[in-house]
Amino acid sequence: MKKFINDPSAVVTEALTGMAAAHPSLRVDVEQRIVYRARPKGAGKVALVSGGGSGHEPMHGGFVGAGMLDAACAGEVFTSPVPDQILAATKEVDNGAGVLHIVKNYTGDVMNFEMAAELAAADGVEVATVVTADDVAVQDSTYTAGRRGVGVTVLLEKIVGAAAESGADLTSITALAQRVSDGGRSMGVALTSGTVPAAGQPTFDLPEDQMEVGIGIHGEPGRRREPLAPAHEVAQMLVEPILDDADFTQGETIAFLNGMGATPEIELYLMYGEVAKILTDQGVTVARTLVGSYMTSLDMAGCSLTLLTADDELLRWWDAPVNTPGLRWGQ
Amino acid sequence: MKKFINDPSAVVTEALTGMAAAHPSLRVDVEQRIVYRARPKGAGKVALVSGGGSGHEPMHGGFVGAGMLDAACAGEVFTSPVPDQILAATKEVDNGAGVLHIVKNYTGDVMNFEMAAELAAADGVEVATVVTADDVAVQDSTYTAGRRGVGVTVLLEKIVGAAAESGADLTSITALAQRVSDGGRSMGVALTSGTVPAAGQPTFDLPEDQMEVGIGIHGEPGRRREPLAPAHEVAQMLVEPILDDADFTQGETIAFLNGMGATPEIELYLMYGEVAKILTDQGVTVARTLVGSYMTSLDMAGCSLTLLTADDELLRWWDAPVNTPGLRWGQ
Amino acid sequence: MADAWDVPLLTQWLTGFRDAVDQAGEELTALDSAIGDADHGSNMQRGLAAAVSAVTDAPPADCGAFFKTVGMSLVSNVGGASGPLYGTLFLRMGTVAGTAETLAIQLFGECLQAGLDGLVQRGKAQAGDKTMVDAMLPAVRAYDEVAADGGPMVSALTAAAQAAAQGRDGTTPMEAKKGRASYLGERSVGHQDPGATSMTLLFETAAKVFA
Amino acid sequence: MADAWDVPLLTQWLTGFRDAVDQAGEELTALDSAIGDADHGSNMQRGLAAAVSAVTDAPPADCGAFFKTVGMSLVSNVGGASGPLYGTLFLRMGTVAGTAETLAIQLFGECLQAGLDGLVQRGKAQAGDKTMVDAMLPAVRAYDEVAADGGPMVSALTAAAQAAAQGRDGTTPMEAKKGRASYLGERSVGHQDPGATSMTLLFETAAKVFA
Ligand SMILES: Nc1ncnc2c1ncn2[C@@H]1O[C@H](COP(=O)(O)OP(=O)(O)O)[C@@H](O)[C@H]1O
Ligand SMILES: Nc1ncnc2c1ncn2[C@@H]1O[C@H](COP(=O)(O)OP(=O)(O)O)[C@@H](O)[C@H]1O
Ligand SMILES: [Mg+2]
Ligand SMILES: [Mg+2]
Ligand SMILES: [Mg+2]
Ligand SMILES: [Mg+2]
Repeated sequence: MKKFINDPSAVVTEALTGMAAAHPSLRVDVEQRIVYRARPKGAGKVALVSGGGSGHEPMHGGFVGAGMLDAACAGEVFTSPVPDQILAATKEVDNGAGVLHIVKNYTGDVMNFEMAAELAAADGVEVATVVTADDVAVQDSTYTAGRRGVGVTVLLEKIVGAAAESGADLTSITALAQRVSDGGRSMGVALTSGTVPAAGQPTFDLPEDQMEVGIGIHGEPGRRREPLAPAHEVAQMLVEPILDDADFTQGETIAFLNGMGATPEIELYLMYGEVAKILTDQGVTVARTLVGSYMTSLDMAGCSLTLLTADDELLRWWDAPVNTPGLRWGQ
Repeated sequence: MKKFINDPSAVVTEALTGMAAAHPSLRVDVEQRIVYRARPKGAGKVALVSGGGSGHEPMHGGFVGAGMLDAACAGEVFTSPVPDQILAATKEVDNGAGVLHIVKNYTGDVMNFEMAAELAAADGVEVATVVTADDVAVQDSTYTAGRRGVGVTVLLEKIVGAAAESGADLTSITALAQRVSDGGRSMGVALTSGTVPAAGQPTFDLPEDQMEVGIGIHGEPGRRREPLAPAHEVAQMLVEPILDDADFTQGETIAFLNGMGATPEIELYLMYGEVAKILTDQGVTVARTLVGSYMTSLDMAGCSLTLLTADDELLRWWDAPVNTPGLRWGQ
Repeated sequence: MADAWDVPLLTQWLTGFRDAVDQAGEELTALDSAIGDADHGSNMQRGLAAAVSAVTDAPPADCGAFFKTVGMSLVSNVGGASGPLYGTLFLRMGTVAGTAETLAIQLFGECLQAGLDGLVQRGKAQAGDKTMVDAMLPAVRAYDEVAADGGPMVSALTAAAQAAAQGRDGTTPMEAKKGRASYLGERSVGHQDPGATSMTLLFETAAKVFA
Repeated sequence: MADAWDVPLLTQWLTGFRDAVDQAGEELTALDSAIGDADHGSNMQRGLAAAVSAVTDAPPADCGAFFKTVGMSLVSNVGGASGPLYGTLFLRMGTVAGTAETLAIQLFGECLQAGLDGLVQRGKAQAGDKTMVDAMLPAVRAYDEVAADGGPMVSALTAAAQAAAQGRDGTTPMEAKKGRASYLGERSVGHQDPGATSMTLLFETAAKVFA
């Protein structure tokens, strides 16, 4: 295992320590593993809390700041945070207008946020929850755990964060969040496995000439293994299942090509070029683009594509100023 | 070789195509491999042109935009651009106030920019040049090629870009650039070798328990090989030679911890935490911090540390608004 | 030897479970690497270390307090799926155990049933979904059968441990419907479930306490 | 056979050089991987493909035009260190060759000397710095010696090629002082210089034209 770490069990705490040192705009409770804004949002506004396992940086801690999250809870690597953290963060950021929990659809995340929401409600904090589940690699079914929440989570935190900053109430914020969640679809592919520090070796072996198609963000194997293919074929494998699952030819789309942690920008741009070509051919109008490593899977080489249906309102929230370590524009 | 590419010889062109698709704020001449701002800077202002081999993204193309570069020339992977490109870019962005070439100290880069500058001068464009050479791993000497230009280049492009935006003239811009170049020191370490697409295999073999200390940004082996060490020891190997080479205890410092392409943010933050601890112990006051992968070496896992002495003027330019794909803040 | 649990014996059980999970840590993580995210071993190790600390730092007054302390430790220290699941299991056992200072074969059976109900309520997994439920459900049934015949405890727990192990082995050919393994679809077939594996250790170490 | 270069023979030389570099492409890149950045093979291949296209698409009128076309092609298509270096070498040869339609042994020697001077001026490398100069310098000296004795061309070029090869081999024990390899310091010792290797191919293919 080749990583810049000390003790594998201290990785999360030590990374948060570095994050705190690097970003005066954040207040990091290293003990409880919660990232807050140094300057909390004004009173009377809905607060957004997210979190999840570590290893996905900049998500979620890097998305704390004006126009996005109010707090992020960091779990162990690939392990959702515990209810205590989520409860503490929720109570801390509540401005009296209620708190939205943004949860990615994984059994552990859902259960831990659920327990925290129950405890927060018992303490008199109004909590609503949105669960993202945009990964088309997994078939949706009421008998299973359902789809994984992946790339749309980043877009949702940006869009809903802007709306919350504007002072919208919890009901409309929750409805907006659900609308974003419903409108997003993602698909991912991995060229290498990541290595969980505590495990010390790659989660799976992937021969030099193979790739995993339909992966999530926890270093897990994907839905199927395929021979390594040129970028233009991989682009097809990303776009096709998304367009098969939902219609993106009506209205406009936000396209998000995400790196999994060990894929450099030159490859991401090249891949986005291939994706953009196919989208144009398929009649998808891309109104906004995000290319970069925003939701990673430790040191996995790979990428995922997320498409989100966007109307004028969504685009307005997307364009609104954001000032976080991970996403920053406008003022 | 596991990469999102098609034909290895088309990597640069195809990545530029994707970049153009992703960023309406850029105008990309894919043919000539030059990245321009879509909206050129106002007349009468000094223009900044940089460039170098590809494989270092977001540097330099990702630093084109308001507050930073006017144009960036992309060479083949790890191969400096040719004079034709640099000349074309220089003539295109000249506003009559002259052009500063920002060149990293590599034989190829220096010679190609030199030839372009001669040709531009012959065409009546006033060109000044700053050559960055901040890598303390290489001993400086008039008999050798000198030190490599690494991390300080990013900081220089930001700082000098802000000054150029303010309308300062070429003489003062060049002096400022030289001052930044002189005040920066860097040191890098690699955990894995990158793979040049055209070569098809890693540039060097690095056993699982070894690392390369004193690397540059071209996937080359470093000054020495060391047993893999925990992050706090690696931090020491980065900080020590820098502080041995220059005094950073007077005044303030900008600290830049850079990822080499395949190192995820969680490790960079952890490493920065270790670096920050040592800097504090050594009496270095960090006024500003940048942590992220801004000057990469394809898919190399590793990082580099850059320290830059900064007075109030430099910090003011550093804080000034910048709006590029790679660096963005203020407005 | 007594034929009922008390706080010292429960502590012995917990310590034994922690040791067994420590020993099996790499195996659990390897199983979770194949069909999950390579953390079940470290998750359980972290949680059980905290639980053992909690009950040794401030020994609980009764069996209910013991289970609640363990449950809260797991909920507060594990995270992921196994934290709330194992946590709820122990919390519910604690509710049934109440202030009892000993748990004889009948009452302990009721605790187990409550724990299983809590686990199922929390995770909504059914038998055959390839989860820890596939080890616990048959274990509780086997325990109940022996308990209905009057025991002794060691027989009931041994039967439970054997049934758990069988249930665990039975997860291998299953296609996962719940938890991370479900994302793999058919590719989850042929791998043993990590949660069912740790659950089996829970019953095996229980049986050893009375052996 | 004629004992002087003309445009067709120069074209044959260039094509031969391109083929040799294509053949040795992987070796050149491997050498550059050890002490550089793994691109000397692809750099030279790209540049020579462009140069060959240029002189075949529009055959130059004279030897000077030939060298200038080659030099410009290399400068405009290679980049890196070898682009300006090889480019300058050929451009300077072109200046001396001027409008000559043939280059006999004497004039060709002057061309080589000018090329070498340009290379050294551009790169500022001295003998012993572990660069392509370490192959070209002895090659030009050896050529001159035979030329001073009146030739023939094949002997002068063969001597040059042998001296280049010797110079190339001599780079192995050197510690690099110029170019990327210099960053490696002592670690550059024990590796053959890629630029000296391609330069040797240049002289070897020249000799073959008259063989
Ligand atoms: N819905 C569920 N009901 C019961 N058990 C479950 C459920 N989901 C997952 N599990 C169990 O949890 C185990 C995985 O635990 P762990 O790896 O610690 O958490 P995570 O899946 O969050 O990484 C699985 O092997 C399975 O036995
Ligand atoms: N200053 C110099 N003078 C002469 N030759 C040089 C100089 N610097 C580098 N070289 C030659 O260039 C070769 C490397 O060329 P190449 O790999 O194509 O360019 P780069 O070093 O820019 O990647 C070296 O092997 C060496 O022979
Ligand atoms: Mg997990
Ligand atoms: Mg090069
Ligand atoms: Mg797991
Ligand atoms: Mg090279």
